[in-house]
Amino acid sequence: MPVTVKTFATSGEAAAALSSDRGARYLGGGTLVMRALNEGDIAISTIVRASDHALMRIDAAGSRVTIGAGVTFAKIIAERDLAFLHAPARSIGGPAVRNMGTVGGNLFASSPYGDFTVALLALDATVAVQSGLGAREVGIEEFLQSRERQAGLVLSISCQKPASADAFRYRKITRIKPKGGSVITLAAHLPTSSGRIVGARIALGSMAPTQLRAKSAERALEGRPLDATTISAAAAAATEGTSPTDNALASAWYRREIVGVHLRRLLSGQE
Amino acid sequence: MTKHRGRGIASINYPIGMNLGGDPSQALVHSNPSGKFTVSLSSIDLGQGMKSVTRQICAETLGVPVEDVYVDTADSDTGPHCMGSFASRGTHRVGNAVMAAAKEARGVMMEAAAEELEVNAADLETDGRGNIQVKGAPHRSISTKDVAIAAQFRQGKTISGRGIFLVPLSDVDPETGEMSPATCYAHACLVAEVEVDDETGEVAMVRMDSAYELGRALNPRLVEQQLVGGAWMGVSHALYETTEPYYPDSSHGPRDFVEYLMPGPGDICPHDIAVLERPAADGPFGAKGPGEMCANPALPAVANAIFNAVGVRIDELPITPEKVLRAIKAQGGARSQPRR
Amino acid sequence: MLELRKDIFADERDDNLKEIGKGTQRQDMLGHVTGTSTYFDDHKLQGMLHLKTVRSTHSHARLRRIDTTDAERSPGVRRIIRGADVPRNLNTLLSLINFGIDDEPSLAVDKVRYKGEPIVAVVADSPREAYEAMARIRIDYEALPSVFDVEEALKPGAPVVNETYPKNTFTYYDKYDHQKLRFGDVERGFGEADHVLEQRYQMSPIEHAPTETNGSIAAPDTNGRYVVYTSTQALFFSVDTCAKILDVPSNTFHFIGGTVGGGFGGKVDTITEPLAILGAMLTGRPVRYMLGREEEMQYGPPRGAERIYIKDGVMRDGRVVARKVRAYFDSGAYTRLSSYAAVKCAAHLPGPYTIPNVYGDVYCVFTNRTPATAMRGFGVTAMDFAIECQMDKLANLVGMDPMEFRILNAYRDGDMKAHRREAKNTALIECVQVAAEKSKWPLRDQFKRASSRKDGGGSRAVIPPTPRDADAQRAAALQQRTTYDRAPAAAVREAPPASQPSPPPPPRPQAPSHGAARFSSVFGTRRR
Amino acid sequence: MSKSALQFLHNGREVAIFVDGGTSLLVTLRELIGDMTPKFGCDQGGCGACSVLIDGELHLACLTLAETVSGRAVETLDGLKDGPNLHPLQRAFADNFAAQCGYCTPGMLMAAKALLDRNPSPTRADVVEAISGNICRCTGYEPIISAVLVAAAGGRTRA
Repeated sequence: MPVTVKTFATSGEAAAALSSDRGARYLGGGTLVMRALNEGDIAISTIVRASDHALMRIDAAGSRVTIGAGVTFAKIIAERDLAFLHAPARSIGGPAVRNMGTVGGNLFASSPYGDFTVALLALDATVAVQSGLGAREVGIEEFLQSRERQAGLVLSISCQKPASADAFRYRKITRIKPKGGSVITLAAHLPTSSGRIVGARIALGSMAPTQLRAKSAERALEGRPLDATTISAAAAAATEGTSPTDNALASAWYRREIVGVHLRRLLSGQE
Repeated sequence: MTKHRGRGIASINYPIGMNLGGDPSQALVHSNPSGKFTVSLSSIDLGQGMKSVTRQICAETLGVPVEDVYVDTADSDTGPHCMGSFASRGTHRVGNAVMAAAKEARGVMMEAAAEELEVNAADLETDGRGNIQVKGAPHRSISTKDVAIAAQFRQGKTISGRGIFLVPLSDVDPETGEMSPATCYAHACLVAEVEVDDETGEVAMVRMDSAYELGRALNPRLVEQQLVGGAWMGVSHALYETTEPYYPDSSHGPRDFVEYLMPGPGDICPHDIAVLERPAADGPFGAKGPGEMCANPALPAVANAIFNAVGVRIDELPITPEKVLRAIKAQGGARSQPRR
Repeated sequence: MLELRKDIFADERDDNLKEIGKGTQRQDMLGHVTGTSTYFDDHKLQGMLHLKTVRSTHSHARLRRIDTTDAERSPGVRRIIRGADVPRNLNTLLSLINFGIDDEPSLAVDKVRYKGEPIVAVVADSPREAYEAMARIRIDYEALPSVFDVEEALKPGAPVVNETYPKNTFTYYDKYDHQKLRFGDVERGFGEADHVLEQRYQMSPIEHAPTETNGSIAAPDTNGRYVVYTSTQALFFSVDTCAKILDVPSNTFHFIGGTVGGGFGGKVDTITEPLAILGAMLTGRPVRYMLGREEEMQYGPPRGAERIYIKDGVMRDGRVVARKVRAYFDSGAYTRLSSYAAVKCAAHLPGPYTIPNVYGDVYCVFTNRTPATAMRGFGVTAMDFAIECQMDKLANLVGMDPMEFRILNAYRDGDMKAHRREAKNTALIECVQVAAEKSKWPLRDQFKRASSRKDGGGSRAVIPPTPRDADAQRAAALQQRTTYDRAPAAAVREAPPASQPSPPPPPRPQAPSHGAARFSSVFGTRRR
Repeated sequence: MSKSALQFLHNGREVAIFVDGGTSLLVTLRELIGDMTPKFGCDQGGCGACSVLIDGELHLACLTLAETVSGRAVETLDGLKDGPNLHPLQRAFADNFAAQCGYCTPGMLMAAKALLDRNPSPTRADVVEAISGNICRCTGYEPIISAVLVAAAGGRTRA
């Protein structure tokens, strides 16, 4: 049977349509759903879209930014107030994929994709989800742990802007340049107070089935100045709690071997 | 220091064609009434330039401008038999067949011109610009167009030619492997320079210098396409490509262009190429085939450069960062070899 | 940057040419940059149907039951094709040159031998409807043990991949399980050598990855024939293969192709045309069968993996005096072209060098993976990798510059090659010299002065006495690795292999015969 | 059958068609409109052979749901020429021998156009980034990068 396309004016209606139809998938930029359809995923029988402008909105004027789920990576790169997110946005796909792929969709992209989400995880973002019961905010960590079971529609993500350009760092390690799948992806948010790190967040991609925080490394940084000793300690702790797997891009062994090296390089500002 | 540079070389030869089954190709050439020529082939252009190189061979042999020749490929009703586009046989086998067909067509064209000019065909030559003239008396000339009209409408001649090039079957001696697998060989030597990161095992290409001997570069721009793209593929084979990353374990096979690794436009390096031409006795204008062999030297040259940079030998392809890193660790660190 | 070195070998060329040697624009360039070059998939035919195949989920299994009844009723389905519908459901590509035995079905019937092997084809109005029908096909598999490693596959008791070749290796000349090359006495060479080095090299399968995947469109023509638009690299190979599989005369088909979106060897195997045509025959409609990218990557034939052992004897002065090679081509589950690659590989030994004693055994081995095929550098690429890495190690071992080491050992005009043909028109030395020049790699004068046209032939033109296998020591499979680059000179000589009783000599045939290669197809007798 | 009506600008010309639900823009262009310039390379968004411009932005036709281009302007290679005259990018690709099999060329040209429309004087790095979503298996990319730089420089130099 051909696929049915349903377009709604509001995200509420779209969320309701999604929860009432097991064969329904929400179409964001198309990079996930259209590929699945092209490759013969017949479980998808309905495509749900929403023309709700709220999904496309960027609110970045203040210290807390909110980005609609339908905002593309190209739009993020074009937004000066989102400079801290330019590196992660630029690391996604080639230019065409960045014109299509959305922040919301990236939350659902499984390994070796989903790099932007690594940045959001380090930024302690919250995810606004619309379900039949109404809209609610979920911490991104919690969201990722339950994303396969998520009912409803992601409306937006929001996070605090880093205090300085230096406080947020991102790096995606790829075999292919400039566009490649993630071998590992690293993001670090290092707020400082009187020269010491307070509230360190290190997030990793491709080091577990879903993006995760390197909490041991965070602890090694917490309350310390970002000096060589601290960086070494964080790098040494980078693998703790991770469970990388083999895939076509690299093995679990390799990922474990290099995550500390790259975390050290990221934290010390080395190429 | 974490990054180390090294250089490595490899030199190779490569057989042109493969005639263990007999290796024929055919071509037909004919003129239309305006003196423009069509080459009919069943040979395939998969990007290597079959249409273009046979076009030049035909034009040169006929003695007409290349613009007067059009090559039609790969129609089983109109194109005569060809084994196919593989084994570096295009330029050599198909080129020879086209040359033979063009020679026959040229013979008829010169006879027809001789009749029009009332001279002996042996006294005529082509000027390469679409005219046939009496040797030593270029004012006595006739255009190929007028010859074609005359042949068609007055003389009742068909300006056409058939060509086949067959390298006959070579039997193989089962006990010794004695055989004649090919009639000529192309040659190459490539120097690769790499930079190896000893903490991650990553290998970056720095530059390549190479020399390829190809019999004759029938079209240097087409040769350049093959050699540049071929060396890229060689590097890709050396460092990236596999459908089974954990071979012989068959798991985790790539399914798309993110998982199947090939160097991107940001991974390429300068490549300086020299082409040598030692004509093959049986090649069309001496030409051999550059298409396949151009990839081969890059693989070992890269592997040897990695050894030169960090002192480890990776004997399993592709040479992934993982393999390099494991070897460096097993060795107790990078050991740069004498700088070359 | 490309530089033409017209100064070298100038005396052997007549450069007085008008069109040859010019960088004339490609005939197809205007079509390419305007997007008007017509590839097979650019033919839009009225009422075209789409063919997709259900592929095995097992690498080795018996097919207990294939139930398509539910799928036949699926909306949009025009035809379900099974193995029994294929007129001659067994073929081997090189049967066209009488090489090998038919061993591969178009659609598996009783057994599958690799993951991804096609079992059922679905022809439907749209790809979506084909996918929906495919989901309704039930296949009961009885999993069988698989073998993935070439050397494991050759061991007694290994699972039999392909019953046509019960020893999991292609049969050469109706009697040998490998292709041989014998030239001189390698064991004596090793005995005289200052150093002996044995190494193992491994390459894994590689995908051609043309930007256009394999495919074809077949349509009934007005006169009872079928027009076939195809991505093939070898038009008449495809015509004849289809004629054989579909059991009709070859002039039933009008194949049109010739403008192909990259091939590199991956479009020789005629993997889509027979089913596309059969679909058109059975439905009376145009049928398109184009591989998806994942299918192309995993189930389209790759460049096969190779495992290579090289054992070399080298003198302190840098002369390589003996080279023994054992190579295994991983053919996957069926023969395709690997049998041929092995012969080409044997002829390539010992690389572009004059070595007085050469011994080669090249095996074409069956494993439970996607059948391999030709690729750019067919039969040679992996061997060159192995040989040239080995040459680098040998140069290091004797303390020679690797460029000079290659010039010293390079073959020259007049030398006898190991496949017993005189080397002519050689140019390896000049390539090394020019590459050295370009890369500013210093060479000593004597090596700068060397020439392919000097110092060959003479004693180098002789075919050395070559012991018959039965008389020679049957060398045990020595697979140990030796350390090399760091080893003190002369410390790497291996212990001679333990002597074993020789097997009786195989009978020598009257004439070489691998069912033997007479090109017949297109073309007269197909089989002797 | 649940077909829906769709209108959009195809290389400046208005088209109105009916599409099945779930149909991609690539299938729409090739099979319904007959514009064969965008190529099927992977249907996964990984090769760029189907690259087109939608309202001036580079998109992958294979991952674009046809309905989403309703009322928008779609440009393909078929619309790049100005009458019989080649676009400077097409000329530069030809002059630089930046195509071999030609299958990636339509997508490469559209990716290059998307770049030059926004950034007429790109650096080499800009060009590399701009074509990074497009796979070429023949050329090794160098001739393509050169061609784009030459086109940007007004076709004056051969890199």
